[in-house]
Amino acid sequence: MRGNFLKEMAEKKKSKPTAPYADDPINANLTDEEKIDMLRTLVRIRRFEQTSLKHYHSGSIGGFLHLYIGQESVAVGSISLLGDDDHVITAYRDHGHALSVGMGMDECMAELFGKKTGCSKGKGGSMHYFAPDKNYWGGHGIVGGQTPLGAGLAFALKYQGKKGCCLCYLGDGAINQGAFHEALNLAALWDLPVIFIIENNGYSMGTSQARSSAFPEEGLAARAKGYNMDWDVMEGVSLYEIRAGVQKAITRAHEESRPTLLEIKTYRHKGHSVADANAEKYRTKEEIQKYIQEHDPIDFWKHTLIEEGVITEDDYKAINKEAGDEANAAADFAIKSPFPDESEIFDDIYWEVDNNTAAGRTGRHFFHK
Amino acid sequence: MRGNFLKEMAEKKKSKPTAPYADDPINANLTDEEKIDMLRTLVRIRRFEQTSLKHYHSGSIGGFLHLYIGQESVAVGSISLLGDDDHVITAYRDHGHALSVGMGMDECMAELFGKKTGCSKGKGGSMHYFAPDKNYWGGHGIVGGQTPLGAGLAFALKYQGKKGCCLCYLGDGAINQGAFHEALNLAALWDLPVIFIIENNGYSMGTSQARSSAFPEEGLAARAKGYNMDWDVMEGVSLYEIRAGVQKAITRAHEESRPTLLEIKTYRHKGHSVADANAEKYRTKEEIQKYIQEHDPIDFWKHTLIEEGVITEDDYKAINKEAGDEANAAADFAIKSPFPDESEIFDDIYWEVDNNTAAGRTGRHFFHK
Amino acid sequence: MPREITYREALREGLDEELAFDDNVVIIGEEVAEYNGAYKVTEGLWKKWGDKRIIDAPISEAGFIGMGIGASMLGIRPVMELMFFSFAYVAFDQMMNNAATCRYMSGGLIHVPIVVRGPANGGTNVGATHSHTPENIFANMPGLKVVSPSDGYDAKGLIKSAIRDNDPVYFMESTVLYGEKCEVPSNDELEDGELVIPLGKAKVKREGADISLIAHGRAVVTSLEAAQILEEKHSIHAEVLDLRSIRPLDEQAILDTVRKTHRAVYIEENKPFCGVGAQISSMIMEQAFDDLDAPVLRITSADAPAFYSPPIEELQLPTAEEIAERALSIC
Amino acid sequence: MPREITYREALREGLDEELAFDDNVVIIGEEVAEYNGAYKVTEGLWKKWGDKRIIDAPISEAGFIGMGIGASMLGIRPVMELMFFSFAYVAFDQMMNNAATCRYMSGGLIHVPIVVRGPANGGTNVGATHSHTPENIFANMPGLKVVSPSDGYDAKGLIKSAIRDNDPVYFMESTVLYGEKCEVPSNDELEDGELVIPLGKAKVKREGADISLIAHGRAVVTSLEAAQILEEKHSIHAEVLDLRSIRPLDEQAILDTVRKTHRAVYIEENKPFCGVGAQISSMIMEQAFDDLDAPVLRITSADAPAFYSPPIEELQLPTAEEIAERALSIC
Ligand SMILES: Cc1ncc(C[n+]2csc(CCOP(=O)(O)OP(=O)(O)O)c2C)c(N)n1
Ligand SMILES: Cc1ncc(C[n+]2csc(CCOP(=O)(O)OP(=O)(O)O)c2C)c(N)n1
Ligand SMILES: [Mg+2]
Ligand SMILES: [Mg+2]
Repeated sequence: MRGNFLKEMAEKKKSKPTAPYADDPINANLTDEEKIDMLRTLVRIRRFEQTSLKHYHSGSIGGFLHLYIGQESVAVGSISLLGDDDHVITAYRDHGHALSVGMGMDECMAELFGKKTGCSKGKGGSMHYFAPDKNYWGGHGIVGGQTPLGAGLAFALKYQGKKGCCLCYLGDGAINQGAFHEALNLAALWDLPVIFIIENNGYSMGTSQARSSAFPEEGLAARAKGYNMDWDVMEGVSLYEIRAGVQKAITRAHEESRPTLLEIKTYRHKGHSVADANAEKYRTKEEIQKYIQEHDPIDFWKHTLIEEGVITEDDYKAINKEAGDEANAAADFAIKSPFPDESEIFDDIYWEVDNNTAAGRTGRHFFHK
Repeated sequence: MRGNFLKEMAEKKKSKPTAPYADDPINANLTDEEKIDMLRTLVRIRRFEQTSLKHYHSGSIGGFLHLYIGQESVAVGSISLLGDDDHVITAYRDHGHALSVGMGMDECMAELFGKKTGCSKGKGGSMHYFAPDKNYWGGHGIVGGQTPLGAGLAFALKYQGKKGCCLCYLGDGAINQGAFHEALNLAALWDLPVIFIIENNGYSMGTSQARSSAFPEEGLAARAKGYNMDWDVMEGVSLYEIRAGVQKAITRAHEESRPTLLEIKTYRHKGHSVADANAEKYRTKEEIQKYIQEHDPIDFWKHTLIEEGVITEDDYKAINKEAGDEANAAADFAIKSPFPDESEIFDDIYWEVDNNTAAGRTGRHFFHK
Repeated sequence: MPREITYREALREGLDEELAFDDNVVIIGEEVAEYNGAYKVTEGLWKKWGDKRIIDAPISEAGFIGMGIGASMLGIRPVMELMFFSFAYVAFDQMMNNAATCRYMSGGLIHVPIVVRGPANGGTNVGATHSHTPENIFANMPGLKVVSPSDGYDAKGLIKSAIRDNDPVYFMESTVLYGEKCEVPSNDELEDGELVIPLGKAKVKREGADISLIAHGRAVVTSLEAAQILEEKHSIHAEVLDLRSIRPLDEQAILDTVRKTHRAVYIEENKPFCGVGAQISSMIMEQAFDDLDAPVLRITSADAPAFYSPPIEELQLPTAEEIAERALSIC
Repeated sequence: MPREITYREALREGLDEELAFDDNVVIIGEEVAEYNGAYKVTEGLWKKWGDKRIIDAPISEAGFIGMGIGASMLGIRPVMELMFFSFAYVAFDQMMNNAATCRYMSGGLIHVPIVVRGPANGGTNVGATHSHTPENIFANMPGLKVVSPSDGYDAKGLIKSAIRDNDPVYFMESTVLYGEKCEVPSNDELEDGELVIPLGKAKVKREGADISLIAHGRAVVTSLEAAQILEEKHSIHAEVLDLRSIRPLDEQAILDTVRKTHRAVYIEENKPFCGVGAQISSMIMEQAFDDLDAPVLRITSADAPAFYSPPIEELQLPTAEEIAERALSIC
């Protein structure tokens, strides 16, 4: 089945990688299979979102849809490094992280359609994917609001004596929320194993980085200096570069229980959300085209792997097709799934009510049904 | 009257100043009278607060009383530099700034006693002194909450084309509030003529600076770097040093409309507030004694002026006595003043009600009296 | 032919006129300028008024609203847009303390003539964090004013009053209403040459003698539909009273309609617990107990966070049928 | 002789027992550790439990409460102290959104067993910004629980339940009550070996048949005094019902007392507009209209920001005399 040709490829003689950071220890030991797995995740995210976009336009999906297209390498590269005790939390642009941690397309797509079978039972929507069993804590809609939570997950790990860390993602616009600043200070002060990753796609909605943030020449992440925190800025097109940079921070978190602030430069091909009518106004068409053509992380990785002799163009096509089929199947699944029942409106609010405890059975003590 | 002997002194031949920063242009041109005026303000603040403390202990004053004793030089030095279009806003430790901008002891003392004659008609108390006619915008109780207001005063000055600035004071603990971080970014991004002055007395209540803030070796003010903002750290015992440092920031605000973050190192002799039962627990007695004996800003300035031949020990005693008398008279004034009327509870809430406009005459539309 | 414009256009006209009326009016918010507003309320204003008057803000609601409060003390009249009123929660201290209490704590020396406006509604499938309707929360605080227009006419007249008001006014709109059209006379059709509606004046939007449907914001529209159903299907004549502002509150108008019909329902898209309906209902009981022939009912959004799933979220909000049915139960 | 301890000591005992009961309980707040607590509620706990369990926080309420919310998702049971509950306003988004909605938005996958506790009261001359009483504001949000004990017995039993609770609980105390003594049995006097009071159970604190005084927090104490006056001076027997928790709300107990006395007054130190009293009063009307012989009255703090001046602030709060007088007006 799907794995067959990949298996073959993985057994091909490994050619010497030439891309920058390919020699970094964390990359040098990657098996071909692992490299192909990352490619597959990149492509699956892309196809998942392209499919969701189609259904958004057809009216099957409500609310917001913030696409990650163009930024996939950030989630895939960083999350590929995580172990059992490492955790992830992010903002509303959360599909990529969800698929990277291993959530299924079905439950993710069904959530967009507002179905009972959705990962959040249709209650959260696009911005609110969660999978605690995969160490994935969302999906959060209030800009910057997830950053203290990220510090808290790290706090819990440290408190419970686990050698883990939390990757906490945020946008370049989110750095100007007060809660983030408070989280930075707490993380540095209390030696929390949290890694804040600014996915700097250059814009917060229609506002360029320069119009929303005052920052020194070294970049946004240099704000970490004020907290005596380690920091780094990297280009986000290459999985190798991302993995090399993020791994340093993970090691710091695991070994020294110290936080890091990372800035990864990336670009979103689409608008802020699907509703962003101005997507091509606040950025020049040339700029957008340049990124799509020259800095697409999937293209980049694909070519890296072809150059390395890990895959062929045909292999890529197969992966792409497989991902497209998976996305279509997910959409079918979503379409066929039932909507939640009206009664579910009152589930998942209070523990006692859900668990029908003695206290919960009094019912209306909690709310008016 | 009181001025007589001072006038004499002011006419004494000026001796060459020797203290550090005395030669700074902003200090070199000070007249003896101006220097003595600053001494008088320092002493008046001290005596005002000592008197208020006595009455707090006797039960005439409610709520909190946060004394500024030991930090007087910060307000006096920085505010001595201001012109007609410069404004001031601070936190709850606000008596020193109030007297420095020229508020009278009577209205300030009466406010502590909760009297109708208080500067805020007895509504604000110790933490909430205001005098818009003196460009003084309070007196704010929520830690860090005044910092966006400070940016806003600066915004208004710039908007209205005035060559002014706003001095916005905060504590070392306050730097960890999100609102402050947001204000820093806005000030730097929009070139607002605001000068944030961290009065670093080493503690936020019982928590030392090191236990509440992560910061680089250069000091708390170095957080400004992250916003590409100018900054400086200075010792706060000497008016000369404070004036020299703050003047640079004022010039930057006036000439370039750029903000500055300043950190002025100081020390509070007393507890966080009068209710601080642990005042001598989280700091060693030796530390406190050292600051009182070796770093008292009043002692320091007094000796500077004596050395410069501007005053004699006897002159100082006279100033001190005069200030003490003024404070006692203020307490008498406060004691003799009436309490507010019960009906005043509903004044100063809505413009229409206070001004008896057509809308306001409907009364209970606004609230239940 | 009378002029019809959308709620959005009406708001924009109001803003534009006030920008012309007073040089100190300045509009600040996320994406209000170059982007023309996330919901296009401010469309064209940046082009017309320029960088000084229409300002794009970073995502720092506490910072820029606090800044507006400070600026307002010196005479600026900032009109701050919250992209969603839900984001007030990150600026809550500034909005509850600095805006509402400085006047009081200074013994009246300071005024804070700020307007914070933006959509406060559910029903658009944006999830629990983006669907807050905090009319009750802000109206709880003396010193604040809370306005919630249900149509374009009111939206224009009230936003102009709000900007001229000398106290902080929180102006809650609805994304669902932005596209709704209604008659809004142009200024030359008006005697006063402009449309200014004083805050604190409720308006009877439909007359009736059998029962009073009292509401604010979009719930007024739903109530008008319910009144139609009641009339057509049950020959019951409902009076619909639109509060327009929650605080100041036009208690007289409420008591008048209750004394006329002896039956009242409060309808809102807010959550029930300590909501606006609770205040109105208990106020009616206190002041007109003997006039009531039945308990005052409250119809609100479901007592649950907003559900994303579009068909289910719809069920969380009051519908005309539900209002009609509950109204019947006390007729 | 029955054991008497203060409200403060009762709370401390509750905290101490829960620290022993569950290793995941951790106390975080400003000055809670080395300083022993601004109001000494946590006195001695840092010495006993050490740095890991009792943690002094910087002045970053949004940061550390948000951090507690995140930690609670992984099984920590953080008990966060707000030095004043008023400071919740700088952490409002974390407390309203992240604490209250993650459970819902995740379809029940996430729980947030956090407690935020601290004093929420006026009457101590600390001015408008430090005297907020946001029971109504937080209780408005489904997903949150709001508790407000009026004496040491309840304080101990309820704080223990709050910490064991699997949902976010906001626990509002009173600095005015901290020093008040009451009978609190030691554990060996108790059948269960410990004092745990379930959330959502109101308690009749004084029986009576003529009128119901319903209240929460310190207003219960004032109501008990008022009941005494009514009895002594007017031979009116007032029943005093202490809600203990605002949400969950013991509606049954409220209806029971109203059906017994047919007259009710709600007393709170909260402000009136959309306050807890508004909710209770309209709920009573909805569910027991025919049982009422008079309108339900609300007695609250003055509808104004807190006044600093000590003798004037006193007049802003409900007094026993005022309660007795207003109660008489409907008897
Ligand atoms: C507190 C808050 N303010 C505003 C918004 C509306 N909003 C949602 S996303 C966004 C832009 C965020 O930009 P950035 O942080 O750069 O992330 P990106 O969208 O580029 O991934 C804004 C303004 C919000 N959700 N929360
Ligand atoms: C938001 C908020 N949190 C907590 C407090 C309680 N509080 C008042 S002053 C203070 C310490 C502030 O320390 P710092 O900023 O260093 O100023 P200092 O008192 O030393 O002048 C604290 C915790 C408050 N007023 N506001
Ligand atoms: Mg961005
Ligand atoms: Mg300090």
